[in-house]
Amino acid sequence: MKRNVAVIGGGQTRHAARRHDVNQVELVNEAVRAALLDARMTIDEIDTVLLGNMEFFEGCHMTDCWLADGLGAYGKPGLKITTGGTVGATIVSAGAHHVASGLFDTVLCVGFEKQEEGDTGAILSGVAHPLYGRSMAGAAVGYFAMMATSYMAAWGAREEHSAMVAVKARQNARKNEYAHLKLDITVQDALNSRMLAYPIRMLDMCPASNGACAVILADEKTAGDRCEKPVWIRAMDTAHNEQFELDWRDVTTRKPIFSKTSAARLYRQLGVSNPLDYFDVFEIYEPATWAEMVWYEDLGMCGPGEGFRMIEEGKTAMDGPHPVNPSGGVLSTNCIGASAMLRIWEAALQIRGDAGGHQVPGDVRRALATAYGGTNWTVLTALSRDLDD
Amino acid sequence: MSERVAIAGVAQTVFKPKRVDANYAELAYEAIEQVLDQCGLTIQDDIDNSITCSHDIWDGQTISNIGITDVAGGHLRNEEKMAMDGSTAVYYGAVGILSGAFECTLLLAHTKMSQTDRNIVNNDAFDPIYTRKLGLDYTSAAALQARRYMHRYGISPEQTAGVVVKNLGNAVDNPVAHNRGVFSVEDVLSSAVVADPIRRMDMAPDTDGAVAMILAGEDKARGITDTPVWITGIGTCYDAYYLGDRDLSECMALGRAAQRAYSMAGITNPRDQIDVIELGEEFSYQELLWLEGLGVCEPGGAAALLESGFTRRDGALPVNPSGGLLGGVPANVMGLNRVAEAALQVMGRADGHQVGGVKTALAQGHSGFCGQHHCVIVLQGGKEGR
Amino acid sequence: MKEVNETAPLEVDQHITAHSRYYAGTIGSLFYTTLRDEKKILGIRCAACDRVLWPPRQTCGRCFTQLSEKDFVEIGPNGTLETFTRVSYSEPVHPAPAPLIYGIIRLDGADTGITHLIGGVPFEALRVGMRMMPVFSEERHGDILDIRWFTPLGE
Amino acid sequence: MNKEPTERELVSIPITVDVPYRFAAGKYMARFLTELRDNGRFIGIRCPVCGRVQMPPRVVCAVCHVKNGEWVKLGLEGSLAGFTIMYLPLTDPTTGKAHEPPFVYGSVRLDGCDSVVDHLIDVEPDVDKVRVGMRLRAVFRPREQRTGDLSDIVHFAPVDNEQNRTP
Repeated sequence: MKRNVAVIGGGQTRHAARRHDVNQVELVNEAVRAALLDARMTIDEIDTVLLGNMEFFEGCHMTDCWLADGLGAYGKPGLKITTGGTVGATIVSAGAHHVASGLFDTVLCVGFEKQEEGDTGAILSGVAHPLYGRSMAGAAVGYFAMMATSYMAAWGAREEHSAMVAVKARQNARKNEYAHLKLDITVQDALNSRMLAYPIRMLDMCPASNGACAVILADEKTAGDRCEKPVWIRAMDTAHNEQFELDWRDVTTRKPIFSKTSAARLYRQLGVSNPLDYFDVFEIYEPATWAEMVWYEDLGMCGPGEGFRMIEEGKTAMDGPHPVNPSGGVLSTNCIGASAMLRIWEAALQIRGDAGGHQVPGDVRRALATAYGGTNWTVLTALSRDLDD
Repeated sequence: MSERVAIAGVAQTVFKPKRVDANYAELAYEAIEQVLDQCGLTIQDDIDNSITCSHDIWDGQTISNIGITDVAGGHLRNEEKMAMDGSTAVYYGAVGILSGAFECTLLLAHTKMSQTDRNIVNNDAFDPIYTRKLGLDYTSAAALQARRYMHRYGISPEQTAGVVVKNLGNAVDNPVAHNRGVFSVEDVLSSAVVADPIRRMDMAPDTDGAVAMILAGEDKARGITDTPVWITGIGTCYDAYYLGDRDLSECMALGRAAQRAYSMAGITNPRDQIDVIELGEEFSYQELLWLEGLGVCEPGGAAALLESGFTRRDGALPVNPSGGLLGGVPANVMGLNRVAEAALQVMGRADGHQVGGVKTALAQGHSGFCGQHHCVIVLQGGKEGR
Repeated sequence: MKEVNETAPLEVDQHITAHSRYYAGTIGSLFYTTLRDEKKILGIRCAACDRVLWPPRQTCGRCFTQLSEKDFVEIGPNGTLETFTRVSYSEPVHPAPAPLIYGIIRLDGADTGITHLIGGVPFEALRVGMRMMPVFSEERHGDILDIRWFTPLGE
Repeated sequence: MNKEPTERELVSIPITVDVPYRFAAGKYMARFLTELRDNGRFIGIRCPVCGRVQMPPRVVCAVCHVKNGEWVKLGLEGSLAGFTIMYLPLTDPTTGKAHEPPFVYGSVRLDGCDSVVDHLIDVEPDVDKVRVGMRLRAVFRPREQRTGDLSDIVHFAPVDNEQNRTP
């Protein structure tokens, strides 16, 4: 890109299953004000505003127009993009392009979902093709359950491994003041939770959350002038995947997969040979426990079939050598349109050393954030503390 | 890395009231196949970014770009869905190329208005807390804007009907338009009242179709075509949301979007410096109001301009020589079609409805009801594109 | 086998039906409980730009000032008609069968208009600038239809 | 106006968003659904470049970005590629009726096809009774009950053969 782009501020709402105290405009505004406060900016200093959310999840059309007051978009240039669960990262990518283009110096990126307002079941079943599979749709849980049976059959992992991921996420979330599910649970609690779709239990899945995230991006000069701890966007890569062919659930597939394809391209951009050496912390988009273990493998953090060993050995714990989702991740907070942006913002907080209770112990120079959505789509974002690193 | 962005190719399906034979992916592919052939490009070798433009609620599928990922070349590649009017896809595509991240971008917009009910769809654009239960839609909202505008400036129904007569007449010579003919002001004024003062003929009709476009950086564009159309100015702007928040006879957002585009393109006097305008008149009055927002004339002055013949295809500043949206263009596709028609004018490829001597063209699109978000694109050909 | 084009077109009717519930938030809730219980219409004053806004909101869109319940002011109930239309078609999302009359009314003491239904008057009698008053619904549930419609004042 | 926010009533507004659609299946899906309905059989499409056979048929091969045109007749039998036992009463959004849990839900790869189709599997909802790789056959509703939808298939049932009897 033509200009370097920094995250110079960000903020998030308190995420919860119920936010009856705010309407959608006010929810978004809570994150926007937090981001402006963090960046010590006023809305007048923002050049353009970009919004991402899951269009139709709230049963609303043209949400960006309605939310203009809360976004601070009145009289400003801006736009709205929707790409599914990846959209929060897509908006940051769009924001980075806006800054790099030289047309804008400061960009406010916002993602949100107020899941309690829409009819999530009805809208999720609408993801299936209307004439092929909508009547049979097994929902997201069915999809990840098939990934789980495939994973267990292929690599010999057990339900306990899933439970370990479930526990790690919620215990980490307890240290994150904004997280939704802060649960003091044990592996046994996870294994005893209600079965949804074998072998996926209640605690193996992400919740439905209400929340928003906002991130402010700027060019190098602006970042240098007014930000003490800019975090640099070093590389981003997007991969969508064809309709109907959802091969991620077949963990032994030899077809090129979105996650590995995208990681390979991103690593090539950065010259990464070993992601475990290169990145100090990972914030990944795991709608279900099993997806986290598959992400480890697809990102090259371990070999095929070794993901469950990483969780078993505590390698990805907050105080482990390669912390993954110290924030609690999507398993603890899933306000869909914000979830992928939260991964990037949490990764930036780790680099700044500002993650508070869930700051990882070691030095964090570089971080990787992933997104997930649509029919196996991702956006990967690599962040660093130093531009010349 | 490009300092300049060009439109290197444009393809449109024929617009029809209903395409029972094709689903939206097939419709989209008709335009994509055409534009790739025309430019001699393939997805694998040439296209590094795809921006699609549609809405879940129109498509009847949650995350509806799932349904066009394949045809838009999104498999294992970059694809994003602009959930706004298609003009903003051009804006965003240009930003992507200027950023240095992409070299050659496929833009696509599609909608099948025939598959659902526009008023039910558009009612969901009204906020659920204060306005949706009133049953408002884009037509009733536009009628409120039309009356406010016409009242404030003393515009008559005969004058707004003049827009319809001009545009449907222009559409006769546009091979992709389906709503066209030689009509009189009396014909328009005798069509059924839909939402007073808006009559049936004052409205863009339900339409199915798709538009595809190739944007490229300078080097790439020169390799594709001898007639690159340079995007020299872009601007967008949000207005206030509620109908009662603003005086509907004014268009602050369009004014600001245009100002941004003009200052990039070095336009100080749009009326003199622009040779043709393709703008988004979903309703006839909007052609007049938007012309004022674009600074082509003073507020309230567009009707007189129309009556003087200034905006006719053979006038000093032709407006919607294609027939505009009244000629029949699907929702969401509207803005990409506006830019496509403006680009065809600059290329000299506007078969049947070409205007002479076009060096600088302007396209405008808007999202939401009554112009809540505007997008302005300035295009220039050859030497002017500097 | 047959060519792609040989099969007759197939169409399938479906609905997407989503049961949604929208929260008005603390500011919107106070507006609606006051409307429902006291038949009073509240606006919110932005001191920074000296405007009274309807609907009440937590952020002034123009100047981004954060507003709160302390900024509530009673507006109207009467106001001036800024524009209007009569809709001749019926849709399932309409609150009543056609024809429906809509208008934007600038309530006294407010700087922005309220969009609502107009009733109790022949369409032909409406004029921009007319003075209007709200007619409240007998049964009020805490939504926008707690105002039945606006009607010309004193006729 | 002087109540504390915490004790104040928080108003909500229920609205049912109900949008009607008349979906045109398009050339490829129309042919597929018509075959399913009228002849109780599956057809796929072969990519002219990479040769993979996909079901349902679609206008382009996403990998090669070329137009598809060669129809392929597929049989009714295939193998289970993945499964779950569903304990949630998932609602069929096209009918509003729930599939009664627990039931086995799985992906079936028809012989000669590269795609899988997700459907109900007629096996007892018991982990020990379901196996990836088990042979299955589509069971169709009677012709007069078929509408041109995947629900024209009741379920996929195990083929009674040696392989399926061996756990």
